[in-house]
Parts: sequence; structure tokens; C-alpha cells
Amino acid sequence: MTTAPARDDHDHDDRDGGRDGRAAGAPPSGETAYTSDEMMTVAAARRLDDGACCFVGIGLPSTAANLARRTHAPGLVLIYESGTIGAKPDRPPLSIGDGVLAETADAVVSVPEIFNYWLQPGRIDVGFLGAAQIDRFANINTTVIGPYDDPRVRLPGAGGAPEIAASCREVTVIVRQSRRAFVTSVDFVTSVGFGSGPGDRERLGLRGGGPRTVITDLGILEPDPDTCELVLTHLHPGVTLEAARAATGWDLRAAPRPRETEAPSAAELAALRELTERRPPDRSARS
Amino acid sequence: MTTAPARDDHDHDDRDGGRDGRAAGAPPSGETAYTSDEMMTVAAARRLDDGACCFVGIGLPSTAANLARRTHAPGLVLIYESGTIGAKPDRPPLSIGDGVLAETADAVVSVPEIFNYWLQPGRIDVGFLGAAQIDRFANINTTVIGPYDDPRVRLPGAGGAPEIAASCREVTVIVRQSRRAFVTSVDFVTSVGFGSGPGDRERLGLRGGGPRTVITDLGILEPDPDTCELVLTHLHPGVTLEAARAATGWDLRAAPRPRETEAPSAAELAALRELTERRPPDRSARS
Amino acid sequence: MATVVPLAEAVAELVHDGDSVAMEGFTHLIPYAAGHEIIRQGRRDLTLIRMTPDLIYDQLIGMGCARRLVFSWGGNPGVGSLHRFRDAVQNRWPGPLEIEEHSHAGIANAYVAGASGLPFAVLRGYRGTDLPGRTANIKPITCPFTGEELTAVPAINPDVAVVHAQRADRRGNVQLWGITGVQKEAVLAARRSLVTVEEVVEELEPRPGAIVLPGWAITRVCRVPGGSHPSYSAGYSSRDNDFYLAWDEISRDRETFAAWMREHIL
Amino acid sequence: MATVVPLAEAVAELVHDGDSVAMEGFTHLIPYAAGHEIIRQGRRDLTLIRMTPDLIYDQLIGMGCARRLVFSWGGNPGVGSLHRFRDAVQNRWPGPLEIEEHSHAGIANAYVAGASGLPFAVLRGYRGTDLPGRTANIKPITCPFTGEELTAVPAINPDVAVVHAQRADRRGNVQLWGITGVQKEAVLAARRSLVTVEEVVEELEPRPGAIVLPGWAITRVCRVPGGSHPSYSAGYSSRDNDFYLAWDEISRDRETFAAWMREHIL
Repeated sequence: MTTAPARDDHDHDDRDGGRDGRAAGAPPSGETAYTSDEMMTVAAARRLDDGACCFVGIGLPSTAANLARRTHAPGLVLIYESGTIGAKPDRPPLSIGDGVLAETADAVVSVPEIFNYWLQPGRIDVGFLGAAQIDRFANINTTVIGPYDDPRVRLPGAGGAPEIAASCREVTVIVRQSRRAFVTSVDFVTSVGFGSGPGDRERLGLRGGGPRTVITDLGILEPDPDTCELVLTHLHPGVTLEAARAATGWDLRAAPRPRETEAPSAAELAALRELTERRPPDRSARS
Repeated sequence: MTTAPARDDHDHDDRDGGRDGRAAGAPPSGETAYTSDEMMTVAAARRLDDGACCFVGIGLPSTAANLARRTHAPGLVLIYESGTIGAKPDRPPLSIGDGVLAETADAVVSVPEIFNYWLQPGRIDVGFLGAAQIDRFANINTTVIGPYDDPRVRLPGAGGAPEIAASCREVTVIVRQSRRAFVTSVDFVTSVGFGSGPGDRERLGLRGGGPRTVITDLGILEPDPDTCELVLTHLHPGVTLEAARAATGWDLRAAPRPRETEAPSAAELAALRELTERRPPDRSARS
Repeated sequence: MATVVPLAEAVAELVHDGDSVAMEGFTHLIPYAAGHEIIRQGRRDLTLIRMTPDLIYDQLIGMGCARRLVFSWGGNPGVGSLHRFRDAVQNRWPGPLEIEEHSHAGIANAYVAGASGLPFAVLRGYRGTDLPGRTANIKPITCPFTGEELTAVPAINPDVAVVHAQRADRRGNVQLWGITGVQKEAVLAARRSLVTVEEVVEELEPRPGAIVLPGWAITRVCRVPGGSHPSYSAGYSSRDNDFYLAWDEISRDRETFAAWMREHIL
Repeated sequence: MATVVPLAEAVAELVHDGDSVAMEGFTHLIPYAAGHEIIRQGRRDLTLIRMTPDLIYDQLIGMGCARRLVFSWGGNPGVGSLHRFRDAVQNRWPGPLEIEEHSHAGIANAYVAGASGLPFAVLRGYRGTDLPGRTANIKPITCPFTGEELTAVPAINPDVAVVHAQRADRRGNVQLWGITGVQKEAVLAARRSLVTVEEVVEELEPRPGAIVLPGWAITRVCRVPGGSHPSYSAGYSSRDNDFYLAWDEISRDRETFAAWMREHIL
């Protein structure tokens, strides 16, 4: 349950990458239409190298990771905080503890072991995180909107996120871009990105590399190597820099010439939709 | 490997309670002859209550614990530091990691788990320890005879003993009685009995009750509730108080009227000999 | 040695008002039936401990059984919010709910310390987050060898641990497999423990991936087939994902929630 | 991803003079064949780490491969002394041997810390014994919540861990069962790891009590049937107890030992 913020108030449907994403701008001719969430999920999947091990949270990250396994990265190692190592689900698990994860895993270990022996030492290449709020240094809030003691919105909280953000070799954040989510200062630091800038991770003793990519429904942001501030480096097809700036609560920096993300290929879309449209049968255990 | 001191120099054959024990005094008429080691093993077995859980080391303790299981304590739970919980060996294991232990156990856990989750919290009723040297406060040495840096005899060392002595609800020590073993001051404190007397265990934060019984080939010693000093409370049949004093390196205190240990019954001897005489076949894996 | 008794009897015997209770099960093997029995018996002022409160604690909180919640992720997995939990924290309904909030790694290690008879656990966690500012139960600790500063959390030792497992034998030995989460640690950390099982068998035949909790380390075992629904018990049932979805609507409104609990639980 | 290579190649690649080497296996699954290959390759100045040195380290010590030994119980299980170990400590033969001595619980926890990426472990151990006076690697630590004083040991992170297991698949995933000791911790704590296995199979079919180490967490796997003799591999071989008895005589005398090693190992 690392990456699922509350569904309402901070909308981020974490069951299905394709559901309520806005329709993207007119698709490049000759390609099938796709939603902005599909673009986001495909862009995230592309960031996963074959053979890497990935600490996956439920929702879009899990969909993206499973998409990568089905396309360019068949050797991707999926690790879920429920203790399943090397899970090979044939459908996106509906929960972090979905039976399909244990049934298809190379190894199933206890929850203390997954955090202590596997995540904490820095064995994991990529951690995937969602966010209800994120700031320019990629610090993440999934705890509360408003004052902690009198919250306007009480979100689920930390889950595995703080240690994923601390320990994975790199972190990819997937979050829909809006002024409500992209804020100058998060209401609560649940997971540390670059703190208040260069050197903070080292000062805090965080051994992982921190956020390397923030993938949104509008484009891709990456930290400036010198300042650690998120910089817009890619725009998805049909998205303008102005649109991205309008959806950001701070004065968004952009690369001199943001590149256009390659649109989802027909193969990527087909694989993604096969994943997300496959619903498990009702296997109610009521009796 | 908790309880096996070096075989030579500090003789304590830890494979077979019956092997090189001195022949006991003339057996009471009408009873089969038995060795002093057999008397010692039977006396130790009798101290184990049915249903108790017992942290067992290889050698005489294991023989005694298995004898108890076969006689008055069929529900005795045997725990070996190799991680086997509830082992039910049909023969005394020849090593702490004998296959028969895992095959017959209720649960097999890792070595860190057996010490951290099972021994350390004080879940174990009885710990069995051997000794190369023991003092009047039941402090035990299984590390070196002579100076640590230039030992006359290098013994195997601590194994699980220090934490068994610290954490079990009570400890039973089995050791052949001699001036070489029963010393005024041990050359090295490997495992703490009562330290230098009352209150020391509490001061050290040792939560187990400490030694409750020291069983030798001559009799039984128990700590004085007030002074914590070992007092001879039982003599085995045919053993005199003088003999016990002669085999003790300090001025041994005795109860006003030491009781005579009940001689091994025919049933006890039969069960013990069945245990100790059953040798496994040569199952060499050379190939 | 755990004895096998009826659920109502075990709950009445082991769970008292004001107790700290850990009902664990990481998505899998969540002890719903035992939670419902605690609700029926009207327990109050409980300190509820659980990594992922899930629907079971949403129900206990909504029914006013809890005074305090210790947790690390309070959502409806794959769905969204826990509305009763949110209503309690945001609006103090049905009453105020103290919360102590951690990360998964923090609570998992606190259980490990509890199971190990240690007063605290050490981890690389929480550093730089706002979590330590919200509880006295997260403190820095310095390595005596390297001088490095890490984080300590106190051991969790609940009054009662409640878990669900697939099987037990007549001696009360309990066997569970699949995703086993922190159940072993929760049971070993607790002063008393209650295990509900799908079935009681003569002999626990060994199974791949199964762990066994010896009967002498458990207080009570209860036979409750389907006792993990709408969670699941691998080999016996599947997760009722539709119910988790439906709960979003059932729990959103106080009256709808109360009516549902009256109809299905009380 | 662990690749499957010949033993001589793996040892030459992974084990160097001066390395710290942990060859674990708690009576069961002791990696003798790998130890013998290290002897044949004439490694020197090794720091040998092992809870129970057993005959395998008696041989390495007697052959002059070791500069230092970190251990917790140095005997011949069920037999008596390790004569080569004693000769080294008592008479500095074939050379001086530094020792760092712990309890089982201490070393087991030091491996756990190493596997967990922590600089130290905390336990209730050593208190009141003479062990802390003999090494700087046992220190008191105070609970930041209760003020209670406990004991800390530094993490063990060997340059190389060497273990023996029953099976591996072609992707280098390793499966072991029976008494699994501290092997998982030793492998995960080490910078490099070498696993010898009884056989390499297409697929690791699940087994009761088995643990699996994923191939991506292991450096090299070598197929060495019988590689644990005179220890044993549950399901493949039985412990050669007669050899453990015979070793008492073989190892008692320097020349007899050297002759035996020349004839059977070199």
C-alpha cells in the first residue's frame, strides 16, 4: 500500500491506469487514441530496464511495472512489500497482498524481512512512488492535507514510502500534474526527495539516489544535477509547456527544448489494455 | 554445540552418557548395576517436567532430555539451537544439527530466529548446560583453562551458553564432579550463574532465574536461596559426603541431611540404554 | 498449550476494554470474524495496532471500539480511503481517535523487537520526514561503533494479538502459508494470543511456504471457517475484491455504515 | 544474476588473499568442497568467520590459510576438540591465529545486521561474562526509551560468503531446506557470494521448509554434488559421523594431519 493516496479529494485511481485520465490531445495521425493516464503509464514502464529489481506499490506503479514485464523488460524483478520477491502476476494485482503475487513469486518472505533484508540495504534498483502532493525538490506528502492535528483531508499515510524513498538506488514518482498536487511546499513530508536541496540526502544519511524521474499525465520532470530542482524535460504529445506550467504550483523550470515523449505504440497500448481490462472473476469467499 | 566441552583434558564424553563414567558403588541389592554417568543422566531427566520446553545442548543434556521424553515426560518440548522446535528424535542426535531433529520438529526456524524470537524473550522453561569449570555461584567456564592469551587448554568456547544461562526460566547444569572442574574461581566466565552472589543477576539485567540444579556423577547441588551458593542436597547411592567434598575445589556446604538420590529404576536404565546404545548405521555420503 | 475453544468464549476471555490489540494479516489472512466478535461484545477504549488498518479497523473505529490507533497505512487497498477512519480523525466521529503513525518498516521492526524481548528496534528510517515530530516513539540512536545516527522505535508488545491462519492441529499448533506478513512477530510479541483457523486437522502435513507456530506459544485457537472474509485464506478462499469496492460506498455515510453493521455484524 | 561456473573458477574469482570469508552451514550443508578448493588454491591471511568452525576451518587453519578467526563455538560436534584450532591458539602452529570470540547469539545478530544494511545489532547477551573484555566488538548500548542497558555488536559484512545448498535453477536461484542456519544472512551480508549446490535443475519445485535465494542476490553458483561431505545435505546425503570421529585421530598429530591433507585434498 505504498503508493495509493486517498481516491477522492486527491484523485488518483489506483486500480486502473486507464480509467479517469483526461483524454489526451488529438493523437498523432495513424495512432490509436489513448488517455493521458495511458501515456503516463507507458512512459513509466519505459523507464524500467530489463533485469532491474523494482519495489512496486499498488496502482499505476504496479500497472507500469507489469506493462514493462510484458514489453521490453521480461526479466524485470517485481518486489512487493507484502514479501513477494520476483512475482510474475498474469494480471495487475488488486492489492499489495493479492494471492497471485505469492503464487508466482520466486520467494515469499515475511514483511519484516522484505524491509530489513531487501529494501533497507539498498539492493533494490528502482522504487515507484505516488504522491498526493509533491514539491520542487520532489519531497512527497501522502499523509494529510491541511494541519496535521486538524486535517482537511486525512490521507492513508506513509506505508513503505519513506524507506523506499530513502533506500532504493533511484525513485520514480508517478503523479497526475495539477496545482493541487504540485505545490511550493508540501503540508507534510512523508517521503524525502531532495529535502531543501543539494547535500540534504547525504546529511540525512539516505543512501539511495533519490528521485530520478517524475512522470505525470503531461510530461516528465527530472532533477537538475546541480540544484536538485525538478525540471520539465519532456512533454507528452499534444501537451504545451504553458499547460504544464499552468498545472504546477511553482514557477516550473523547463529544459531549453523539452523533448516530446514518444506516443504509446500500438503494441504498448494493446499490452496495457490487456493488463488493465482483465478483471478477475468474482471469487467471493462468502459462505 | 552449547554444552560440549573439549573431550580430552576436560573429560566429558558428550556422545554417550554411559561410556566412560566410573562404575558406581555397589548397586543396591536387587537392582541392575549402573554407571555414575547413568545415575547422573537419569537424575537430570527426572528434573524435566512433562510439557516443559527445554533448550537442549548436545551430549548428556540431549540424552537426559530424550530419556525424559521416553519416560515420565512424553510432552517435553525439545528445542535445539540449530533452529528445530519440538524435535522428537528416535535416537540421541549425534550433533546439534542432526537431520533427525529437522525431520521430526514441529517447526524449523533460522538460527537468528531461535535465539531472538525463542530464547531471548524468556519463553524457554529449562536450559541445560555443561561445564569445564564451575564455581560455588554456578558461574561456568567453557572457554579456556589458564590465561586467555596463553591458554593451557583452549576449550570450544561459548556457543549458545551465555544467552541460555541468561534467558531460560531456569538452568540445569550437568557436570562430572572433580577438583579440576569444581573450582573456587573459574579461569573465564563464559556463562553467568549468580555472579558474585545475591542481586548480581538483577544488576546485570539477566531475566532468567539462573541455575536451579547442578547434577553431577556424585550427587545434586542447589543454590541456597539466601546466599546463592551451591549446596549439596542429594548424594547418589553409595556416594559419601566425604567423597563429594573431596571432589570439590572449595569448602562444599551440604544440607543438614543430604537425601539419597533414588537409584535408576530398571525401566529408566532400559530406556537410557536403548537410547545410548542405538548407534546409527554408517551413512557415509562419500561417493 | 493452546486449547481450541469457541470464538465468543476466546474473545470474552482474552480481549478486555482498554486493551492494546494487534489484529494482523497483510491483506491476506485478516482476522475479520474475530474483529466482528469484538464489536459484538462491545469492547471499548481499545488501542488498535495494525500496519494497514484495512476495513476491519474501519469497522471497529466506526463502531466506537477504539480510543487509539497505531498504524502505518490507513487506506482501502486498491480503492481509496477508509471513510470511518477519516471521519474519526477529521470530525471526531463517533469519538476522538488518538493516532500514532509510523512507516511500515517502523512498525514491522517494532513487532520484531517485541517478539525478541528487546525494548527497541533500530532501522534506517524516518530520517528527514515529518513523522518523528508527531510521536515520542521515534528517536535517533547512535551506532556505538561507527558513530552513525540511525532511528529507534520502541517494541510493540500488545496485550492481545489476533490472527487468522489456515490450519491448526489438536495440540493447537498453527500452520499458515502464502503471504505471512508480520503475524508470527505479532503473536510472539503479545502477552496473549488468539488464532482463528479455517480448519482443525489431526496432523499438520508440511506444505511449501508454510510456517508453524507451536501450540505452547499461543493462548487460544478457534475454528472459524471463512473467518478472514472479505480478506482471504490462500488455499481456502479468494479475496472478495468486490466487497472492498462496495465498502467505499457502504462506509462513506454514517447511517449507511451503521445500518450495514446492524444488518451484517451485530 | 548468478551464473553457474566451475568451482575452481568461482573460488579464483571471488576469494583473494587477505579476504574476510564466511563459510556458513550449521552442522548441515557445510561447504567443504569449496573450502578444500580454497586450500588447494593456497589462499593466505584470510579472516575466517563462522559460528562453528567445525572440521572445515580446522583444515584451513592447519593448512595455514588463516590469519584471524571470528567464531562462537570451536569444537568437533559430539566428539571434542578441534586439534588444529587448538594447536594454532595454544602453540601458534602453523602460525599465530588472532581470534575474535562471540556467543552464537552475538554472531547470528551480527550477520542479521550485515544483511540488513545496519552498522550494528542489539541483543540481550554477554552481560556479566568475560567475553566483552576480549574484543572491542562488544559494547553496551542504552535503550533511548527505557534507559535499559543492552549489548551491541557490529555488523558482519564479509568480503565473501560461501554456502552449500541442495539445488539451483539455471537462473541461479538457490533452494535450501532442512536446517538453514544463518546462510541467508551470511549471503545477504557479504559483498560477494559463492553457492555450491548438489544439483542444477530446470525449475525449483516448491518444497516444505525450503527457502529460496534469488539469483540476482548471489554472485556465483557451482554444481558440486557431495560438496558438503562429511557434513550432509538433507535429501541428498547423510552426515558422515564416522568421519567426524576419525578426524579426532587424524588431526591430533601435525604430521598425520598434513599427510591426510596431502592425500585427500591437495
